[in-house]
Amino acid sequence: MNDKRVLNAARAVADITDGSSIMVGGFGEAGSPIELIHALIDQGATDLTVISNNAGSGEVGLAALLKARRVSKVICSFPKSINSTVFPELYEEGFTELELVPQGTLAERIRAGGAGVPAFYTPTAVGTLLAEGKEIREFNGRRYLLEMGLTADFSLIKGHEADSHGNVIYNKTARNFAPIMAMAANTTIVQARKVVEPGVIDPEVVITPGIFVDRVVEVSDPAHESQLIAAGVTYQ
Amino acid sequence: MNDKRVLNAARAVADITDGSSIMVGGFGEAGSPIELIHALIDQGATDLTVISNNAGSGEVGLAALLKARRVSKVICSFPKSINSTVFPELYEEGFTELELVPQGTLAERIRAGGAGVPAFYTPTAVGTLLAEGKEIREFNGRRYLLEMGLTADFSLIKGHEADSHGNVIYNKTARNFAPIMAMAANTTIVQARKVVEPGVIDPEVVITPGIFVDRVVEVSDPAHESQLIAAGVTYQ
Amino acid sequence: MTQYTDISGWSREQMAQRLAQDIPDGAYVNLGIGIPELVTRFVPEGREFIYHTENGLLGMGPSPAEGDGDPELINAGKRHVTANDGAAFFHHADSFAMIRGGHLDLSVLGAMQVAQDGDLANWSTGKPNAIPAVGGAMDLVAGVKQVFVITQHCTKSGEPKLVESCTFPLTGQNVVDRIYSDLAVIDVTPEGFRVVELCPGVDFKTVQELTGAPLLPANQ
Amino acid sequence: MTQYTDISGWSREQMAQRLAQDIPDGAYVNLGIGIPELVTRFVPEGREFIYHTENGLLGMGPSPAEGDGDPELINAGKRHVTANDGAAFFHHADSFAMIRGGHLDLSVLGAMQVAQDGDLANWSTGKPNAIPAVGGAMDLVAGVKQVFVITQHCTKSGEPKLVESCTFPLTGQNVVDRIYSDLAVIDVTPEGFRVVELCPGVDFKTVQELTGAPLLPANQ
Repeated sequence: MNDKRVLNAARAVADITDGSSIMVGGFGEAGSPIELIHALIDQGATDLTVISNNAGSGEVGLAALLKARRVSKVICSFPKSINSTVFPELYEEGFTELELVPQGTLAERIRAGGAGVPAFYTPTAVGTLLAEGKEIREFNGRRYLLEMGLTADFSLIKGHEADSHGNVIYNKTARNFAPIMAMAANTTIVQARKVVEPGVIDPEVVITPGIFVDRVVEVSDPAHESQLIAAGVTYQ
Repeated sequence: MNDKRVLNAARAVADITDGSSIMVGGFGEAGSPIELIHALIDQGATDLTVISNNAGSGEVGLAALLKARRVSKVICSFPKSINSTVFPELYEEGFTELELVPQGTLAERIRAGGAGVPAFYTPTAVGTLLAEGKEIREFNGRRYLLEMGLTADFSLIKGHEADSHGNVIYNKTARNFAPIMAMAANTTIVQARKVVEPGVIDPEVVITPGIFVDRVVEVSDPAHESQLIAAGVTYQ
Repeated sequence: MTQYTDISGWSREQMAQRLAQDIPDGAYVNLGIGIPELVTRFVPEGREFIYHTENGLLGMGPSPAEGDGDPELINAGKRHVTANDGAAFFHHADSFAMIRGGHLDLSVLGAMQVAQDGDLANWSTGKPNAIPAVGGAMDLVAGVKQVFVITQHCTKSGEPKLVESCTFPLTGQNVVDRIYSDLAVIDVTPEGFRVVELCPGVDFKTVQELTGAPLLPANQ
Repeated sequence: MTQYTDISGWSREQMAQRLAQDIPDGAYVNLGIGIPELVTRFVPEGREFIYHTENGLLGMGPSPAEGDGDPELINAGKRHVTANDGAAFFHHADSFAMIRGGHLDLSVLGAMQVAQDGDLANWSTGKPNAIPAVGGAMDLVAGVKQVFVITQHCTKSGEPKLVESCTFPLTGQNVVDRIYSDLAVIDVTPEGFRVVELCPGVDFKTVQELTGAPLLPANQ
């Protein structure tokens, strides 16, 4: 039967291997799947490539994964945040490599990866440092860059509610990268506040159809980065 | 103020000029904006290029627009249907030109047009007649075709409910091409069963955000092609 | 030589039933119009298939009772359908992202011709006056993980549909994985057509005679 | 020569207020972090602007009361916001489809430098040890119909920010349409910078002295 429920976060991330590429949903703390990330820290996989808009705050969630020296490369648009000291240190040390991608190009590359489009042209970043080494081509008198679709081995995302078929709805601006990351990974793992039976979520309001999701785990009271940081939590 | 309501279908389509390109939502009869199309027939614009998945049935809606000899070119994936005699006659006569596009390529070209992506690569149709004249390029050992984004002067689409800001929700599989066509046209015109005040539609369930919509007209009891055809209606 | 019309092979329902045996539990499946649609009647016990229809529905259910149809709830063949619990509606670009992006497990399609290298022709006779119509077939064969063809072994006039190379315009190159005909189940392998299973009462030699390219036997 | 620090130009609020006058009713607007955010305080009577924040909200409303913030309802600056009636949430690819596809009417951004041909530098000092971070700025300037820059006319140390050509790494080429500084409103034209309006009490000559490229007067 088509039941994608997994008992807990530890089991959901158990098969992530060293060297994996992992998309992590979230824009700042909104939509960051902290419990899945913490389970990944416990699990021990290392030499990871993380694709995420930011590089974490404080020493919880994504920043804690970085701090544990598990991430050899970050692909993101904005690695600096208030309270972000972990990534800068690892970057300066040369431990963690950075591929900086404009935010819209990052989103479109992920969406393309999920949609079977290997490459596309975009006007973003033409004539800038971030165009270096990239093919430029003119269409209708304007110059565009060739950008490649992006896929990953795993996506870790945070939903609001999910059903056992893997259909997901989100909460407000916590949606951000999650729907496209769900499309672009070989294995997509969703944590949701509530996991319900099929038929509970109206098919008209599903944002991520179940075909894009492999595992669903209920995390009924997820933490927020800012609250953990304010409480002085560091995860290790 | 941000009020996109228009009094009736006639006013909504009043400024469509001869030679315009027009995207028309719908997959078969589901989602076909019949009342807007009939208003366009009354309005008189001709030499139109129509971008739509099909070419109409019977002699109502899109087929009636064709029958009125207003369409010089159709861009679509499947111009044949049960009850479709109008397009075949115009095509054989040489009056209406056909650009045949695989359905997924058509959808992706429209989405690209709306998203500011001038061109993208796709595996669809490689090695077929529909690849003739198109650039082929290899990525990771597989061959892909270069396809161009598609935009139009107008989109005519059918929603279920819309608000005065232009936010739209759809009914079941009548959604089909509408959300991407709304993105890809210079002027998007929506007919909806009900037009409501801002705030009535939950922002979590909006499918087409208002930024993609220019005009909204209430058509409270829209006709369906099959019912009109069964009733022997021909529109002219 | 054996006449195709003389042979009593599998019925269309039996072909669909045989094909359904090979679909794993939980598979996401797109069924073409015609014989492929019969697959829904033969889901093996204990399995659940999730049907995708490219016009924007995942979790498609059976046809509604006569008169209960909603003209805005249809499948790719434009017939009235229903939505199962756990279904989702989406727009066409998302629907073909599922197809092109390799998210669907299986596409079941009819065929005019299948070549021994897996080329498929199923959209056009190529006749100069025919009105071409392609729909989503080229996207399905280019994107879906596995492509099964379900078809009569020969045309009504007895011409082989399994051939060395297609004479009709192609839908895709090297795309077919397996063929379910009324006479046999046949894999497309790097070595060419290989018989997986013969319809009871039909022998290899007969199938070979009715096939336009060499067949390899099952146990070779 | 005039010292920048000696001049009493428009305040940040006045700059934002002046800019807001030029935004038409019903405009879809994306506001960068910092001074651009002040624009929301000065919407002229009878007009309504619809704010887009690239992290997935159209129809962004004001900040909530202290303590009422939802960590899952934030803007691109990661501050708590609200959603107005008529708002819509969407994912990042759709959000940047709005930006890249030319659906937004206006992007208001800060600047490190603007060149006379409209080149903008606002994302990086280019220093070798700086950690680069670009966010959505390059997408905004490449896609949005009009780009307004709102900025102090000079740096804190008095260096002109309006220059012949940028020395900092570019955000985009030929993208800026108009600049609102504390001293003047200046258009970027094919002939270079053209003064549209001077801050009361500030004369053309002074602004020219504090600008790193030739200025054209308003009425030329």
